[in-house]
Amino acid sequence: MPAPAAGTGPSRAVVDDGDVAGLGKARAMAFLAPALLLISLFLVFPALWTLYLGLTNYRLSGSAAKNPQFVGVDNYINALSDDRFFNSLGLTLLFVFGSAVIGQSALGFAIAWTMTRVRKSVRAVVEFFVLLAWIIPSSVTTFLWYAMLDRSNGTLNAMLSTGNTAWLLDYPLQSIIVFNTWVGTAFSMLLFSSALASVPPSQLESARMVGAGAWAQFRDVVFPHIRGHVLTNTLLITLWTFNTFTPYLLTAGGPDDRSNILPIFIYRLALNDGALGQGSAISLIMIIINLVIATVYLRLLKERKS
Amino acid sequence: MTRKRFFAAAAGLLAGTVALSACGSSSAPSQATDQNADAKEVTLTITANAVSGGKNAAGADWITNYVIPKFVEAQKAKGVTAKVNFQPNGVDDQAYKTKVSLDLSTGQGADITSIDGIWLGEFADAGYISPLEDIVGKDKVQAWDGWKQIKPAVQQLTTYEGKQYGVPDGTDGRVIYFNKKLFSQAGLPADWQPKSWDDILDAARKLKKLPDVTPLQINAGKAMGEAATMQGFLPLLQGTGQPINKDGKWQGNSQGVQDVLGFYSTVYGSEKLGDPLLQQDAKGRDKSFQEFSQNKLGILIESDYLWRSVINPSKGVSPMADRDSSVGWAKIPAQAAGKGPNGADFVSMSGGSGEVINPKTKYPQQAWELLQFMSSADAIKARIGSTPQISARDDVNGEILKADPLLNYISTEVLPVTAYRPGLADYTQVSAALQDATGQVAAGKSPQDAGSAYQKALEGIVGGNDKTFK
Amino acid sequence: MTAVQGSTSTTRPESRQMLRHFLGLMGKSVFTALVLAFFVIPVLWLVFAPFDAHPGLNVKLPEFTFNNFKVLLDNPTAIASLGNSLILALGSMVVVLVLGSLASYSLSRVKIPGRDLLLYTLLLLSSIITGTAAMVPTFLLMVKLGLIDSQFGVILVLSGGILPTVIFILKDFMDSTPKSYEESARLYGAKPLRILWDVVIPLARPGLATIAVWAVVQVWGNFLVPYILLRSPSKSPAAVVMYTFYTEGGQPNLALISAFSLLFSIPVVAMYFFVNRRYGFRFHGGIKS
Amino acid sequence: MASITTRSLIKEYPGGVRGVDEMDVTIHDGEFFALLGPSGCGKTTLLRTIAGLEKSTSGSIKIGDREVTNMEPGQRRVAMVFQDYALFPHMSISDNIAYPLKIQKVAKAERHSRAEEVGDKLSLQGLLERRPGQLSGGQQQRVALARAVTSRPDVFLFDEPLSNLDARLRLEARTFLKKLQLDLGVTTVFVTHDQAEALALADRIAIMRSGKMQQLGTPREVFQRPANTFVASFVGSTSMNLLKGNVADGGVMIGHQKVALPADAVGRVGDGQEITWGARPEYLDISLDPVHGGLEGTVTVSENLGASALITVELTGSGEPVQVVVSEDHEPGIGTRVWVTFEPRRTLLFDAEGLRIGD
Repeated sequence: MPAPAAGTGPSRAVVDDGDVAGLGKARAMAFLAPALLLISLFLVFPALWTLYLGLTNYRLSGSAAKNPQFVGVDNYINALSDDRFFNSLGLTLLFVFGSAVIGQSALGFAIAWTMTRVRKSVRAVVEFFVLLAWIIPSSVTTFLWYAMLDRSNGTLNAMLSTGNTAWLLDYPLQSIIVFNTWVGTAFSMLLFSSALASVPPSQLESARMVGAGAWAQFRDVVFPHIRGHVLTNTLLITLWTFNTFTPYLLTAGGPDDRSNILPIFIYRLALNDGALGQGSAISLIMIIINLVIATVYLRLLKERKS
Repeated sequence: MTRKRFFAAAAGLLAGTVALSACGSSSAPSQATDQNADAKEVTLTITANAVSGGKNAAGADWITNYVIPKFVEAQKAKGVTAKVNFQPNGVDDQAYKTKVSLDLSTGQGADITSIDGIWLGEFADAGYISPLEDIVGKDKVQAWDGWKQIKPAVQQLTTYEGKQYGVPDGTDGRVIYFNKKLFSQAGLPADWQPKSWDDILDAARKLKKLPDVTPLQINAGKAMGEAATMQGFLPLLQGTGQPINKDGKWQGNSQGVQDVLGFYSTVYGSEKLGDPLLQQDAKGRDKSFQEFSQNKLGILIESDYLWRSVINPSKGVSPMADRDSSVGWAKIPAQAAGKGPNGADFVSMSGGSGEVINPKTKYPQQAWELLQFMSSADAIKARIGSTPQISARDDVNGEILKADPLLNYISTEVLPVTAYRPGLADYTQVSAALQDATGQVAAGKSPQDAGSAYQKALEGIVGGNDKTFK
Repeated sequence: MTAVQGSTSTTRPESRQMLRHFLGLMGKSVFTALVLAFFVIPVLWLVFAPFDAHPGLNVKLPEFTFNNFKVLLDNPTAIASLGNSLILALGSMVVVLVLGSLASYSLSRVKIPGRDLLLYTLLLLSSIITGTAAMVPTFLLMVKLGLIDSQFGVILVLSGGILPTVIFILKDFMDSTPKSYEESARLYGAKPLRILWDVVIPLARPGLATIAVWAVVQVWGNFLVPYILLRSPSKSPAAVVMYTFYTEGGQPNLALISAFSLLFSIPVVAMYFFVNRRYGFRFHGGIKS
Repeated sequence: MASITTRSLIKEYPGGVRGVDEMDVTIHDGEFFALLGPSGCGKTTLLRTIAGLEKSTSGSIKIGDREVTNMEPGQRRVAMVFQDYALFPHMSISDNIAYPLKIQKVAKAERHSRAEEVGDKLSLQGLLERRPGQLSGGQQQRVALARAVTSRPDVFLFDEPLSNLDARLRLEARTFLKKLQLDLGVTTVFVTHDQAEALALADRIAIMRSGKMQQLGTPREVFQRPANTFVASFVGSTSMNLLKGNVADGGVMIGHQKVALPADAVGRVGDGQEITWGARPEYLDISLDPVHGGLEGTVTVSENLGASALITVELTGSGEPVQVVVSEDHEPGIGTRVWVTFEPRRTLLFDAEGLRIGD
């Protein structure tokens, strides 16, 4: 690691463009080093180790804990020939699409858009409550929704007069989609709020002057300005939603695996069944899927630009 | 830890090829049984899934307020300064099991750990725990007078492959509970004792005529977890005459298994004698308790836990003020009279927990002393306190269960016919497969399909059909 | 703008304009009301149940009592656990803010080869760490480092897990601060650290504050990491203690859970209020594509 | 106080584009020096390279007798005012002004009094405790100047400091700036794309295009004797009339009309040589009667400039437009037939490469 002082003095190496504060590569690395060190040690290292575990039959207990065997790609073959894995993957994709891409993004955008044209006090109140859902710890929010959706005493049944509908049992996936939308919309709302603030009003006005409707305004004026935000937002919330474990506290993956999204699948595999090797292998598969999705997003947005 | 050591360790780890086995488990032989036997200063740690003011608070308070001070005092009399710590936990069993596994696997962990009897095999196979005689010496183990008070059946709780790994601290038994109020409304007797599965179904059919009453709750499905195995499948299977594991082989999709799944199918399928949705609910078991306490559920198979902690009028979570007068119980019948193992008419299943000693303890002798102390009659009486509970010790049971009709009933009538789950490493997974099978039937799948799926899953778990029987 | 169009159009389109305006207003109000209902109703339980002598799962006006809180105050671990949560949350917040701003500033200003790839890889890897599969490696690592039962160790693990996201979001903030501020400071002889402290950090304050809240929220609710890594009951954070309010059979003690949930939620909500008043709570910036 | 000298200064961007190309320039001590050119001509790059914000690819820069080519910007003793002023929004005006002193580790009390002193000089009294956001554009600009002044630099570098102000304020600020520079006598380099600003303020102007110096001279020189057609058309509030033609019979043929040779060009051109004839609209006049040696044409456009008018005349025959500034009293009507007149000494001749012919 070069000492931070190495970069000073008149004989410094060539400065990069964009390097407005005159950091220089050496000092930039020095600034980056503590974070990278922490990340390597407590993130990259365990993560790589996990990937290695995915190649063994390691279990939390039992004889495989004592002498884990290297099994190569067996775990991957098992996963890819397991109906429950594909069931789980399908549910996860529905869950991500429903709660993140549609739910959080669309609702977040709709709220952000509407809030640009209401009174300030209304906006403050709405934003506060949307954010509250996001800030309250997950063990609390899941309990709130458990109470809300309860079959016999739930608030929802009382409100909708839907008798004893067992929401979490009859509509488990829908329930966790709504729940995750409720929890996560705040981030999209915030991001889109600041994105919308960056759209020059003059451009919107000139679009209106030539008679552009709401959709045309969005497509031709708003979207080009917030493209980057849409990308950031979709990318982050997709990753977050893909990896969220919180719905476990609501449905525990059930009933009958009908809300068994991948993080819950892995949790149950790793903790309840103790099959850590298999769980690690599926973690890697999950990361690869995340990677593919991220790449697709980046492509899509780049293409639409050109 | 110094910074230097921190970075040295970090560098060592990053440098890379840390053999998994080196870190992952501790198969090294235990240290000498007499290590530190004469130490004058001793530090011991106890852990359990109990926490003051929360889960299993009584157990936690007992350790902090009784075990530790009394033990320290006793040691002081011998001139030993003992320091005993308690690490409480208040989490679900899986999380606790994970933490204990991790601790034991790295040679960390408490000197005395409370574990569920069914984890024993897995822990032993993983090398996390060792037979008591290896840790403290055969003579020392046999010298304890407490063994005489623990029935051989109960000792099975902490026995694996013929060796004692710890000391059982309590057991339980399962009975059929029924609501006498609903029974009288349905014209059923208050001293009901079914003699066969059909008797149960007949009673349920009568209860079905009452409005807003679920006649019968037989736990099924993954959401119920182990409760579906212990309070559902296994007691029924026991009633077909064959245990789940015999001579090291697991029972596959046999006629017995088909009969049990058929029973589920009758209850949740065609006749709707039970509530299939409840079986899928993540908190279904709690709800069934609640319904039972609110006179909405007629018949329920449960352990004494229901009586002690759930519908207990003073301390229960779903208290039932008239518990003593309106709750009845009966032994679980075999499929038909004489169909149980060795021609038994009635069956039950029991579970329980025990304490084990960490093979890596620094003070094996003192840990054993502490464990003996915790398992002494006085200590167990102190633990049980005012809420009677079935202990592992006959002398204690004889003394404290007299006042409680149900516990006395279980201790005298049920324990003799009860069976324990096999303490085998594969049990947890087999149990999960059974939960799956019952859940599928409750959700409408045919017993044939669920049974063959179970057979397939079972072969995957135990490694081939030569380890199963029908 | 309606006026501009209205004055140049004939009567029929004018009334259509009015109708559209009216419908827009209606739509706006209905939508706002629905959004409020959706977000407020689930939270009501948290407001009423803690003060109810016999809380149930349904939302109802309480039989008012403070008894639930009194029971909590008597609980040896409950109140202390909130303090522990604060230690973990603030500790992680400081670590990720300091390391995150240094790193994101450096990444924002200097083109290090493979910068974007590095960021995305870290972001993806961080999803393993937050999952359960990495639990064993993390635990064994901490055993080797002698950081079991250390709050500092928990802070490091949690920080490592959230740092990539922090850097990712902070870099957006850093990218969007005008460069002339730094150049100006630099001309007067300020060194990079000084520039970071005097100029960049103050300019990025709203972003840092927002990230701080985000980091605290992430750590605040985390159960598994502190549970697995900590031993002493005196170090347990609230997220772990929350689970102790279930009985042996897994049934929730509604009175304690509701009261504790409220206490558990208040600090993060208070922090949000503070940050929102002081700096404005917002995420901004988008990936430049 | 110091002069600035660059020798063979090159700033090349990745991809080979040169922002500054072989620049040799000496800026004298105390001089008010303008860098003028269209956007993208490299003037800002040159300024930033002098400041040290851009690293030169090769060549050298000296400030006074100090070689600063490889120095950190902070060590060059230069102060810069940015187009957006770069006032730190989170600091009070006083702290902004005193920021350079903070870096120099001057004690707080002294910083405060120096800020006050400089603030007084720049008419910022009473604003010192405010935040930049609460100030008007003109005030912000003065704060930026004040901050530059506080650091007591050898050199001021101004990057279009007036461009964010509205037209009226800009004139005011211009005068203020000129006076301030005169008072302080600090060598000042000033980047602008506005030729009027450059003419009004600078002692000398360097006109740049594509990273290369086009002409260096006093405002008068660049206005009256532009080195080439680029400078000729860039400098001046109306651009110079440039007409293609060729030399014939001791005169210049533009289309079929003949005008006299500019004074400078006499004896330097030969018959048949292709040239460009140039004349500033301000130096042309019109006559309603035929004038020998004048250019005949028809008025097509008339633009009012206040006290004068800009007339566009389409030449008879070639149809090329010529612009003429006439006083308001002599404004001809559209369609009027006129003769454009001039003094030959006020006209210029450029060769085929666009370079001015003459000394």
